[in-house]
Amino acid sequence: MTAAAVLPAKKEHRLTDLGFWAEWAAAVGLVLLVVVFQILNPTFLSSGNIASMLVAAAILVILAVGQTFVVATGGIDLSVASVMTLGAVVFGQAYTMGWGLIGSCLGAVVAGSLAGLANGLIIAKGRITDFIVTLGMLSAASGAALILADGKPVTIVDTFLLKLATGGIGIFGWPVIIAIVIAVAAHGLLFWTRFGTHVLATGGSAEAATATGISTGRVKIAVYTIAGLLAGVGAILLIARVGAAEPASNTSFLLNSVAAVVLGGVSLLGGRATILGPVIGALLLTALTNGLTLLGVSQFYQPLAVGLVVVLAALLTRFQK
Amino acid sequence: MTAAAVLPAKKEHRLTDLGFWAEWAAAVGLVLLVVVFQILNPTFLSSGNIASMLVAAAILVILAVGQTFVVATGGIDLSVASVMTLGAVVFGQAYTMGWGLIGSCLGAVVAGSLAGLANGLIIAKGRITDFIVTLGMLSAASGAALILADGKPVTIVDTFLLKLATGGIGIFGWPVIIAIVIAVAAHGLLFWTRFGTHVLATGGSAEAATATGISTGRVKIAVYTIAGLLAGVGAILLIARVGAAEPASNTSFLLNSVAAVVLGGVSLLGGRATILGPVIGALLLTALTNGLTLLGVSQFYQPLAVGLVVVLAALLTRFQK
Amino acid sequence: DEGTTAGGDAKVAAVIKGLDNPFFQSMEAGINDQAKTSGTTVTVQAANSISDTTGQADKLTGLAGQDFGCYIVNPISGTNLIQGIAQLAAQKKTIVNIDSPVDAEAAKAANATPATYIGTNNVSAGQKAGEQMLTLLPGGGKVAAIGGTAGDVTSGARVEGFTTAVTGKLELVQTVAANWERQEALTQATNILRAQPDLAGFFVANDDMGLGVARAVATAGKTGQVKVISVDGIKDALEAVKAGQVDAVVAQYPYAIGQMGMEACQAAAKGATLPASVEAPVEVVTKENADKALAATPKPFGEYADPFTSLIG
Amino acid sequence: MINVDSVSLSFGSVRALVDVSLTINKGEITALVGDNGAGKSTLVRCISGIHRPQSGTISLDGEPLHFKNPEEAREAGIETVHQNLALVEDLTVWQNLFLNRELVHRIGPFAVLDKRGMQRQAKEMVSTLAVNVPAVRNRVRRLSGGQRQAVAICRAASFSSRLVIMDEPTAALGVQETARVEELILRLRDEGHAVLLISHNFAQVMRLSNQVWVMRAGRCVGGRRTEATSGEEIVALITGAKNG
Amino acid sequence: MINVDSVSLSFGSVRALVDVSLTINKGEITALVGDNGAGKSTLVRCISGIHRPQSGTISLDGEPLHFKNPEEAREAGIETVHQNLALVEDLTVWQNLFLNRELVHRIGPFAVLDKRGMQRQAKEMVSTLAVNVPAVRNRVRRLSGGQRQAVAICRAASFSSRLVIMDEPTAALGVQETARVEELILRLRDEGHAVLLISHNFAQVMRLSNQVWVMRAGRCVGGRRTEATSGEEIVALITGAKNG
Ligand SMILES: Nc1ncnc2c1ncn2[C@@H]1O[C@H](COP(=O)(O)OP(=O)(O)OP(=O)(O)O)[C@@H](O)[C@H]1O
Ligand SMILES: Nc1ncnc2c1ncn2[C@@H]1O[C@H](COP(=O)(O)OP(=O)(O)OP(=O)(O)O)[C@@H](O)[C@H]1O
Ligand SMILES: [Mg+2]
Ligand SMILES: [Mg+2]
Repeated sequence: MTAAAVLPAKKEHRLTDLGFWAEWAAAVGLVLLVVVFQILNPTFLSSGNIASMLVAAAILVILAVGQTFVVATGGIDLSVASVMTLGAVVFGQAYTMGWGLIGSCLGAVVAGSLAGLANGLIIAKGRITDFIVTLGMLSAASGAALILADGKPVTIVDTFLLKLATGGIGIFGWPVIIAIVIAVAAHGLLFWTRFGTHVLATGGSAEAATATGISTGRVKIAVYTIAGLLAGVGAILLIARVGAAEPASNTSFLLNSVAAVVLGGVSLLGGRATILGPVIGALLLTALTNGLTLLGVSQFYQPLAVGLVVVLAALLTRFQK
Repeated sequence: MTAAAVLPAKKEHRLTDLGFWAEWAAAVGLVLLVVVFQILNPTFLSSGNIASMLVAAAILVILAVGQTFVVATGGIDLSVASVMTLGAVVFGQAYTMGWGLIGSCLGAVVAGSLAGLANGLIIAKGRITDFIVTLGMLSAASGAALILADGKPVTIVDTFLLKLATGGIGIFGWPVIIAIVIAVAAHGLLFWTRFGTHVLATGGSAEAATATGISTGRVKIAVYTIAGLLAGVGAILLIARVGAAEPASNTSFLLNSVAAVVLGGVSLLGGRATILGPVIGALLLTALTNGLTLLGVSQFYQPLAVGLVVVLAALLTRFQK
Repeated sequence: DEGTTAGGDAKVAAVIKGLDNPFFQSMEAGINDQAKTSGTTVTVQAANSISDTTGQADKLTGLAGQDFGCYIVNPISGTNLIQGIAQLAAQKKTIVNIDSPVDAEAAKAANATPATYIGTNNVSAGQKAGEQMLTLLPGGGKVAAIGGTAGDVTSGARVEGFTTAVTGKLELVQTVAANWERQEALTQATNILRAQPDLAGFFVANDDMGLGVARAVATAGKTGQVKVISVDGIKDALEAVKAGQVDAVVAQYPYAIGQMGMEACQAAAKGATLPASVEAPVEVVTKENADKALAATPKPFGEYADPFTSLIG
Repeated sequence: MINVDSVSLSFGSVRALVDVSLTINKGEITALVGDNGAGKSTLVRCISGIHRPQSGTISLDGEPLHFKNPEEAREAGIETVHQNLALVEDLTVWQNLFLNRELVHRIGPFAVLDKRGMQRQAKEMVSTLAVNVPAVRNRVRRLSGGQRQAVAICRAASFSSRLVIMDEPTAALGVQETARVEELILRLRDEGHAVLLISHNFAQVMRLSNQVWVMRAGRCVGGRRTEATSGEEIVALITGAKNG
Repeated sequence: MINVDSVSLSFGSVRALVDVSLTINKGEITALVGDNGAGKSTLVRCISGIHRPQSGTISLDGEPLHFKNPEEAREAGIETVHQNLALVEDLTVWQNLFLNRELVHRIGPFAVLDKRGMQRQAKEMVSTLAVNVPAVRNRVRRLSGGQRQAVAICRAASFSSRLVIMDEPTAALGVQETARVEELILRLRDEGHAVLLISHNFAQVMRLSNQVWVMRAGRCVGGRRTEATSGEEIVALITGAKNG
């Protein structure tokens, strides 16, 4: 395009661009949802409720950030939720074996990272579809968790963890602050480092990335390890939240983490991503259940309402046309 | 390639081609699995056990066939399992309201097809990612099922359904025969009609398909409707099998249906598909749980074993290199 | 410990387990019916499914910020609701724990002991089923157990109770997980029947799966020959007992539990001191008393002690 | 025959087409030339129904066209060889050639693909153009750049149509293949079709076309009868050294 | 400098390369010509580490090369403009130009992308080649065919390398852009790089190259010094009318 063919206003350009809006579906949806819920029930935006919503969203945010890296390479990690379960069980076993808090936390993170690394290695070296490998890991990690824990939950009473779960700065609980730090770091990693560019290139066109000498295998291994590591961090927050390390799988986190990513405007085909989008997607999903509960919507109607809102949030962007 | 540059043997060509083996991972895995289980427990290949395995696999086969059409266009249907639940509940309500067997069956199939149609319309007209729309439908359909059924199962005592569930020809129960008929019809539809070619073209390159004048929107609507319709058929078999229409979510069918498709060598990117592959994938998954239970593998070790076998089945093809 | 609000505000919130299971629907009905007869308002929320621990926790924290006077909680695990409960305790709200107990140690750490606990111990329900199995199989034999989701607390407790009761007398050959799904239970039971041709009985962790197992037994032509015992007491299962498809059901009466939970809130609102723990009724329903049980359902057919009736006068 | 009347189209802030007007005549080869990014392919996509102009009209034999999608354009008799080829890589050569034009047997109520027939015809079609003829049962993914181009051209030329648009058809082709495609283009003209040819190869444009339109930065800056112009003049129009 | 010695490669039954031997010299432009599907791009992919030959060796300055992947080829100083372009469509122009060559600031232990610097340099690089210069912050998906080609050429030419391979670099380019690319190729030669040029444009080959190799159906059927041959002889070699 020559200079003559370019309209001058740069700002206008972004706001009239459909792609821009499509990427921010989640944000628009979140704002609308908040307005509706606040009108219907004024306690929705009370500081207490905002604080508890944020805490409730923290784990999902962290998992969604990990999932974003994987999805940016064009993959999908179906095992995040059960790797988190595995991390939690490892934490529980370590704690009862007297490794102490720090040792147990390390245990959880290392277990998560190793599971992620295994995913990445099998996908990169074995050249098997992400879907099948992580589906296998979903099963294998929950099996390993069951075996380790012998099927029984371990109650963990630790004052530090309890403070972690309930304390914070202002309306931001500690889990929220941890999630924010992780999201900011992830944004930096994705958009301000060579590694991040290579992640996007791998997702955009593995062929082209390979041709420029990027080792897409190594990139894949790295993103799955990141997803596993973050699942391990999620496990620690989960234990702080529910006060126990349980071997039962948290299936809802799986679909919700992918939903947050997609609602956040990240294409499952890979190559384009944001971190803010999935974070807002996670907040949207959390606000949705919170609001429906506050409004006292009957249990039977909640799934229907969730389904409709999710589709509407995605449809929203289309009206911008 | 000129005539001179082509090796003569056509057969050899297929068997030394890596792509060929990658497509048949499930078959190789199934054969190995059968051999191993048979050695460990000779009742595995008893005609009785084969018959009950086949019946147990029938619903999954039908769902996997529907999923294959969707995946061939590059989409994914996360709602198959809950649409099946919805179909079952509609059947139950119709039956108690005295619509009779045929009316109720029609009700289930129509409900499934409508849910699929809704998926397709929103995806094609609203241009929203398949993942989000069908995730919304997953939630919405199970919500609708809960509301319709008021959360309660309806016991259905019908001699015809009972015969359907238990009778058959030789080792092939009626559900198996229905599944075979559906698979054969699906194969014909996919590979011997214009529609099938258009499905593959849509998945291969929506841009190119559009440029040749194929309405990819209509193709998408059609495949989701097919998936919904088959979920409705699955609902009927499910009712015949358990003797009740329940609003409970059948989550395991969702991941298993996609796993069967991917194990069957169908790429989630779309554009290439077989019907036989997913059918074998479904059989593999069913044989796996059957065999593990026959061997008396502990419930804690089963998920681990399933995970490992799924990944190994996929890895298998790599050794062919 | 009383922990009531001074004004006697009886607005009640309840957080129970997944409503996709008739057991908890019956519990909800008990809560709602009692609220209606006494003219109290109640909001009932349930987890999305029986394994949705964090979702349930989110629901309780969502309700905790509102102006309810009394909270009825039925936690999925011993500790998953502990944060919300701590929040409630800090606000001096009444907490009534029903069905599954809140972990005592965790409650103490959170400075939040529920005002009362009403429920049946799942271990003892499993035990009752085990004892019934022993009377059904006086000559011993092989039995198998079908549990819910692997690692699930309720399922684990019921199977554990059953196991302790039959150890040494019956041979428990296999325990499988069927994800609380009837279809899955049917498939697994079929497989087990194949692997163990001389199996004499199934213990099933809930009724819905129990009906699937009964179907598998019937398909194999072994009804009556292979005993089926399940836990819960939903109506369909009682009918199946009557019809002879299921041999016995250990009924836990969630309706009565819900009703008593609501009564406890009313009593607390009146300023009464609540008993620390109330045993809810459990009955073993067999073919002999199935008619009586069906007639009374969702209430227990026998007598049971309800200490709250006197408290709310 | 085809009249493009002050068509404009912008992508966000990029004005790809600005008030473009030109005509394409029956039985003639019309060339469209211009620098990279001048807007040629975008104009082609407007005529073949992929984009819809934001203003202006395109009319066929005096009737304004309002294609909602490429299917309608194909039905109106407009076949296009797109620059990005628009082949489905995972389908075979014959499937691509007959895409959305499949031959079928009628068996009772069913229309079953006539695979044999299509393969036979596909072989004939391809062998007229390509030198290293690819097996028609190969997937397009495996073809070389020029083989793909040949397949795309075959597809556009093989179905009766009123206007054949070729966006840089010989860019990837070898000498022999180029010669065959030029023959094909001349044959299409002789059969009375209109041909719109986009090419950066001047020699080719001067050799084949009857009429040349020049685009520069989204505008159509001039049109000439080929016999009345020279390579130099066209280059001057393209670079802006001379104005229409 | 580069010696290709009886390299063969088959895809299933397609023998894309059969005993190909040729040499590429430093400070010279070597042309590789042949029909569509003759195997030119496949040979390029062997030299740049994408495919590994099934037999035969490729050596650089007498040392045999065993690239496991394109990264090693790039490290050895071999830059390639592939025929299928190998751009990441979802990344911007400047990101593509600096892909796997990103400039970074060091801030303590972190290496942070120098986005400004890369954008500035990218602008300069692109403006030397393209006429309708695309904004470097545009995603490649939005560029016209020729603009993409220009970006791919810029990338290969901008990093110090010993051998620059260009697979039909000017196929999609306009007159002005073609002229600039030809200038660039000559400049690369004058700077002492070796250039391997694949082109179907004979005039160009005769104008630029010092040496021509001809491929036919997977075989290298002959090589000539450009000054000692004519367009006719090359065509005869390509079509098989004459043998090497
Ligand atoms: N989908 C799109 N979104 C944004 N900009 C686009 C899009 N398609 C084309 N453009 C821009 O419009 C201008 C014209 O592009 P077009 O493809 O029509 O050029 P062209 O004349 O065909 O060039 P070439 O000879 O290189 O093929 C270019 O600047 C290009 O970047
Ligand atoms: N990955 C592959 N799998 C199978 N066959 C292939 C593959 N890549 C190339 N071929 C075949 O190898 C032969 C040579 O292809 P190549 O791309 O090298 O030709 P080329 O000389 O570059 O032609 P063009 O001038 O058209 O670009 C062709 O017949 C092609 O079909
Ligand atoms: Mg163009
Ligand atoms: Mg080539």
